[in-house]
Amino acid sequence: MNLEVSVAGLRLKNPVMTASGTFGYGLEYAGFFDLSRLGAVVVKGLSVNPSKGNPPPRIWETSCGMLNSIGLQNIGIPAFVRDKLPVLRQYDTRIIANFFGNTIAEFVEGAAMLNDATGVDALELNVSCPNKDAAWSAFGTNPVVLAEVVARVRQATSLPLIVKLSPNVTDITEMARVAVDAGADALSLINTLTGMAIDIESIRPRLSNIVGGLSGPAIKPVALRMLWQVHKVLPSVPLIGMGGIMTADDAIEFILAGAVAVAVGTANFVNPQATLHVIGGIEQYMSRHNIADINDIVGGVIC
Amino acid sequence: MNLEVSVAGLRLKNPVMTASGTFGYGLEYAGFFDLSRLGAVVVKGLSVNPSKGNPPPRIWETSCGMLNSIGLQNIGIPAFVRDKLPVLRQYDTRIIANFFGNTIAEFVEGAAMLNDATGVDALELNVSCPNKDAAWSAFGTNPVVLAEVVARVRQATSLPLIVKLSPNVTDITEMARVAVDAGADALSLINTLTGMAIDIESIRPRLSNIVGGLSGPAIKPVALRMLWQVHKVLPSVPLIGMGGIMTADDAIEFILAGAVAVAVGTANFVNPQATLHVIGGIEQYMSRHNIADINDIVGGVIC
Amino acid sequence: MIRQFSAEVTSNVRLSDGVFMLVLSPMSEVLRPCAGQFYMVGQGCGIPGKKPLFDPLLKRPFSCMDYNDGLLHFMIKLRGRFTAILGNCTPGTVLELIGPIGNAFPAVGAGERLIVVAGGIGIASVAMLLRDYPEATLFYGVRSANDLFVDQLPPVARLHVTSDDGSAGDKGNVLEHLRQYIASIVETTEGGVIKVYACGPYAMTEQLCRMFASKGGDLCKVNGWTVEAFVSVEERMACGVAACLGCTVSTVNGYRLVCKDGPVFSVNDLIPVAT
Amino acid sequence: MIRQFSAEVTSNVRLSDGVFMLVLSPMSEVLRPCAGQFYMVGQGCGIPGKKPLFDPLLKRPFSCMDYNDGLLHFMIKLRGRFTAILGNCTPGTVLELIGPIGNAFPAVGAGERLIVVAGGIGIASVAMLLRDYPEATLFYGVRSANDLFVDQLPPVARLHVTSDDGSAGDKGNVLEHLRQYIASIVETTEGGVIKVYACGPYAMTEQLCRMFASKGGDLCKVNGWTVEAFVSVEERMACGVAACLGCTVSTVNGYRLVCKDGPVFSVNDLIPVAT
Ligand SMILES: Cc1cc2nc3c(=O)[nH]c(=O)nc-3n(C[C@H](O)[C@H](O)[C@H](O)COP(=O)(O)OP(=O)(O)OC[C@H]3O[C@@H](n4cnc5c(N)ncnc54)[C@H](O)[C@@H]3O)c2cc1C
Ligand SMILES: Cc1cc2nc3c(=O)[nH]c(=O)nc-3n(C[C@H](O)[C@H](O)[C@H](O)COP(=O)(O)OP(=O)(O)OC[C@H]3O[C@@H](n4cnc5c(N)ncnc54)[C@H](O)[C@@H]3O)c2cc1C
Ligand SMILES: Cc1cc2nc3c(=O)[nH]c(=O)nc-3n(C[C@H](O)[C@H](O)[C@H](O)COP(=O)(O)O)c2cc1C
Ligand SMILES: Cc1cc2nc3c(=O)[nH]c(=O)nc-3n(C[C@H](O)[C@H](O)[C@H](O)COP(=O)(O)O)c2cc1C
Ligand code: FES
Ligand code: FES
Repeated sequence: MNLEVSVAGLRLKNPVMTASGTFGYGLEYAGFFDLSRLGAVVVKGLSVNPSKGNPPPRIWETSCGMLNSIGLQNIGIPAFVRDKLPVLRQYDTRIIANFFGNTIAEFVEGAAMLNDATGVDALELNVSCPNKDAAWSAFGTNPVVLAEVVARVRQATSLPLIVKLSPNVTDITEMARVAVDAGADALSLINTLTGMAIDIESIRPRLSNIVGGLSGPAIKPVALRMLWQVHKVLPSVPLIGMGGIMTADDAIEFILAGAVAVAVGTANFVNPQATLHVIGGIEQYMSRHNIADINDIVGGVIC
Repeated sequence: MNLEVSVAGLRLKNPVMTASGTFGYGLEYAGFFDLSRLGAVVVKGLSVNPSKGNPPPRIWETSCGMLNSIGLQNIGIPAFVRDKLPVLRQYDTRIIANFFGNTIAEFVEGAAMLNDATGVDALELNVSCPNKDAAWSAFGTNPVVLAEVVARVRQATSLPLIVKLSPNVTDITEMARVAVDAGADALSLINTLTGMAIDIESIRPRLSNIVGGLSGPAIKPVALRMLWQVHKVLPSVPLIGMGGIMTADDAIEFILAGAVAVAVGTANFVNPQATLHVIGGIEQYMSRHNIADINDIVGGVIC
Repeated sequence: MIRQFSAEVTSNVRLSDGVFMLVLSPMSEVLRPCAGQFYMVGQGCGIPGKKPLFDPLLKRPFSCMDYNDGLLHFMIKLRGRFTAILGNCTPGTVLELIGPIGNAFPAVGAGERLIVVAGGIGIASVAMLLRDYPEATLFYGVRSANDLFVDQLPPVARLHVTSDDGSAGDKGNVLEHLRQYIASIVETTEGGVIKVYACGPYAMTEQLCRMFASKGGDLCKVNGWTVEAFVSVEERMACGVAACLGCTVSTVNGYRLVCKDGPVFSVNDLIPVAT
Repeated sequence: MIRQFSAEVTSNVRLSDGVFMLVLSPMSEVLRPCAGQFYMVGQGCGIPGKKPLFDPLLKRPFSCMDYNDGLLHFMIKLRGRFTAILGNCTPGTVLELIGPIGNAFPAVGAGERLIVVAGGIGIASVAMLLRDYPEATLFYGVRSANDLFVDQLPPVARLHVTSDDGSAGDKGNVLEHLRQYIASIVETTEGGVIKVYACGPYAMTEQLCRMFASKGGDLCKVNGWTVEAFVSVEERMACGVAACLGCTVSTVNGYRLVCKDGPVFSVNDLIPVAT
């Protein structure tokens, strides 16, 4: 049975990775299972300088989902490369660095720094955080701005470049096309939907940042639809599917819709071993259905 | 205690209405409680000609939500006016006709027919059904097309005109502004998010229409965020909030975010008396917090 | 009388690994259900003042298996999430119901013969017919003896059990035995009307259409006998009250709603979907 | 040893209308918790092969109240949806846990006096201290006698109970009585170190900062005595393992994570948020 897949030239031992921001820098979960079991570890979004993120409260549970407004808190690329990467590299898995900038120049600088670090296997460009201001959001929602940032980052790195798309757009296929035309080797989708919750007793938002990103099972139908739409128009672009994947069955839905790999996000919080259950469940599904190679069912949904 | 609100000049005895398509033509629920208790009944989306809708299966339950691809099945405006309206009118509530067309001409024709019917208190223009094709979707997602359909319908009716916005857009405030500029008296938001689910055993979509509209508690954070965003930029436009309202607490969140009225949708399926519980709960909240007039807390969230 | 009520679980008995009998006591006056009608069953309202839980979200349809001493009996097969919750309900749990819903099986005329056909859990949808028509013949097909719950039924005049593996009754397909039975009736007795009222898996519904539809059914008219077959069908439901328009089936008269126009349809009207 | 394990409910006793004691038996080897540490507690995995339910979604943090004979004791207040589920758990239910988590209360040095302060359900976070330091003094403030669970505690050397309504112990605010007590100590005895380890509602944490913070605290240094106060604080949590960065509190050293750097913080570090 073959679970190996290739994303933008990068071979993964299986199609299951962690979604950025839900698995820390990987090491937080090293005590729960052997990280070498994973297809890839995608780390928390990094920036050139450390960032302290938004004031608390930062999370709120909604019906079958959660809102977060972490605000891209991170230790900065230099500290990541110095303190985390050497330890993370010891695991036999791929390391994908999710990163962002506050300006195009910062995006480019971050990409260049990560490009030079030993042990980063691919970059995931985050243009889709709902906790930033409207100007920043343009990176993920305005095709012209998206094209520019992707093209500039593309020049700054020779690593496989994954662009992570925002779902908060009218036409996800347009954004996908723009990113690919500008040089993305693969696409991740989806990031969180922008949401809000209000405490009716204090009549204040539940999050200090007012709005936050909605993740978890609640968003799965939207994520799956977007992935399927993008796969339909860009069948040869490797897609990494995410958004509400809690079980192997969810992962298989994404693969059938066209994802060559999947990322497990919020589910890690619910169960630190969620990724292992997803990998195991995919294997069971394959043997139950006599599927020799996982690649055989990518995009296999019959519509 | 005053629960009366005014939406586009239309006085409602309380701010609670039913969401189109989740309450039939109203009469389906008349056996469950006295419809006169409602602020308004919004009926299933109507078109000039009867429409048979999509093939089954049409619904699928998701985590804290449901997908539907009814496809705007309806009996047509003439049958509605002849068979349903006379009965519905006997209740002491407002009747809001949700309607759509396949072309702008049909939208206009529908508006004109409903305008002339006795007993319709307001129109709700549905440009935001996720079960129609891409060309149709432009009514709800392309500002230029939206402006045109709203302007043309505006000319065809003197009734209060509510435009129901699609959440499947990059910038809900832009669509809101366009609709208001083109003549909308009030806005309803949100309609369903476009979603999908796959049966991994049959490797086919769960819905015959492949994609469908996601409703229910899962989407509430997105709906609330959009309502709040629109209220911020258009504070004087009456907004009808909907999307995942299951309880009075949910309704109050929308009111605090800026809704002058709310619509209960999927919750009607879960409990046919959901609207009554929402009304009762709003009253309890008001007396608990010494709120004399519901209008006093519209948009009252402190950010 | 409104058709929405709360009901308390009075007993919940596991009949086999995968099937349980849930008995509910309505907490207000309710209508008497007719054979073939069903209820939308959902969880109670949760803790007053607390946000309720919404997974699972919708109510689910279940046929009334029996109505006795004011108690509603449901025979339920463990399928997914909500049936799992129901299967674990302890006595005293309060559930929310809507019903009775649907058109029920049509009355059987004097002089007409009634053959009731059940496939597996389909027995739940036809069992009440056995109370209304004690003279009826029951064809009851199961996979194996484990799925057979004859002791849960009202007394049956004539019972034909078939099982796929031969572990109970005759081995084989229940409709094959039905076919032979009808063949023997029409050969040996004078003509008349036979009513076949059935509920079972989708493949059984399809087969019944092929056998008994007035257009193309090979057994609908033979030897002076007319066979009129009605089937209770399933479709996913959200509301149960003809409001969501979700539960459509294709019929020769266009789309029809299982919750309003059904769940019982004549085989003459149904258009089985090729699978 | 991994800190993730399943545990079976061995008993679940209602202590009052709003509080229950949940006792869990871990189903694999676990680490011994220290006073002040906590666990993320979530529902079991549901039915194998069936889609599980995701409302509520996240695990919730609960302090270990006691660890005894291999059993984990949690004293839990009914707050919302998940605590309602836990309150109804019957023996045999399997839950999923992560823990022990967090930094625990610092060790009390030889010769130092320990005063433990609990406000309401905060007792659950400090109770284990009473086992480790049988000589400690406990100040236990509740609203009324109904909220007082002294019989659930290890033996206490010196107990001061206060209640808002005077129905148990002294009437009044627990911190006022603590203040008087400390005043009497520092007046009547030779100097030294007093450790105050506390857990209670947010307002209590704030007040403790005002009383004992080395900058501005009016009681942190008096008459040759030093009072060092540590508080266990609450914040919403998703992961419990420093991965989500959700559980931040503001400290003089910037944002810190309750699940990693806490839940116990020195009052010198906390920056109470004006409310
Ligand atoms: C008129 C009618 C009468 C029925 N009577 C019985 C009965 O007496 N005994 C019995 O065991 N079963 C009966 N069923 C089937 C029963 O409704 C399903 O088994 C049940 O809905 C499965 O719910 P679940 O949450 O366990 O499954 P899940 O698979 O978790 O459900 C997933 C989703 O599919 C929907 N769904 C799945 N199967 C069905 C179905 N067959 N009909 C409608 N919605 C479905 C659910 O509503 C839900 O939204 C009847 C169905 C209908 C339509
Ligand atoms: C370190 C720590 C130790 C705790 N120890 C105990 C204890 O021993 N006994 C006890 O009764 N309670 C304790 N709590 C509080 C307990 O976690 C909350 O009461 C519980 O999470 C409420 O869950 P709910 O679903 O019933 O409430 P809901 O209001 O339905 O929860 C809604 C959401 O808010 C979050 N939430 C609400 N309150 C809290 C909170 N205080 N902390 C974190 N998340 C919260 C939940 O995670 C959930 O996402 C502790 C909290 C922390 C942080
Ligand atoms: C707490 C939290 C933090 C996140 N941080 C990041 C981030 O730093 N960069 C990023 O690209 N996505 C981030 N995401 C988005 C996830 O990677 C993922 O796209 C999203 O949560 C949807 O997947 P899920 O539903 O499985 O969680 C974060 C999500 C959560 C819940
Ligand atoms: C079964 C179903 C049918 C619907 N039909 C219509 C419709 O005909 N016209 C319309 O404007 N909205 C329609 N909607 C959208 C609802 O009116 C509402 O905007 C949406 O469901 C969000 O609210 P909810 O989460 O409370 O259901 C439909 C929704 C559902 C679930
Ligand atoms: S279930 Fe809603 S129309 Fe039948
Ligand atoms: S709870 Fe996730 S970082 Fe503390």
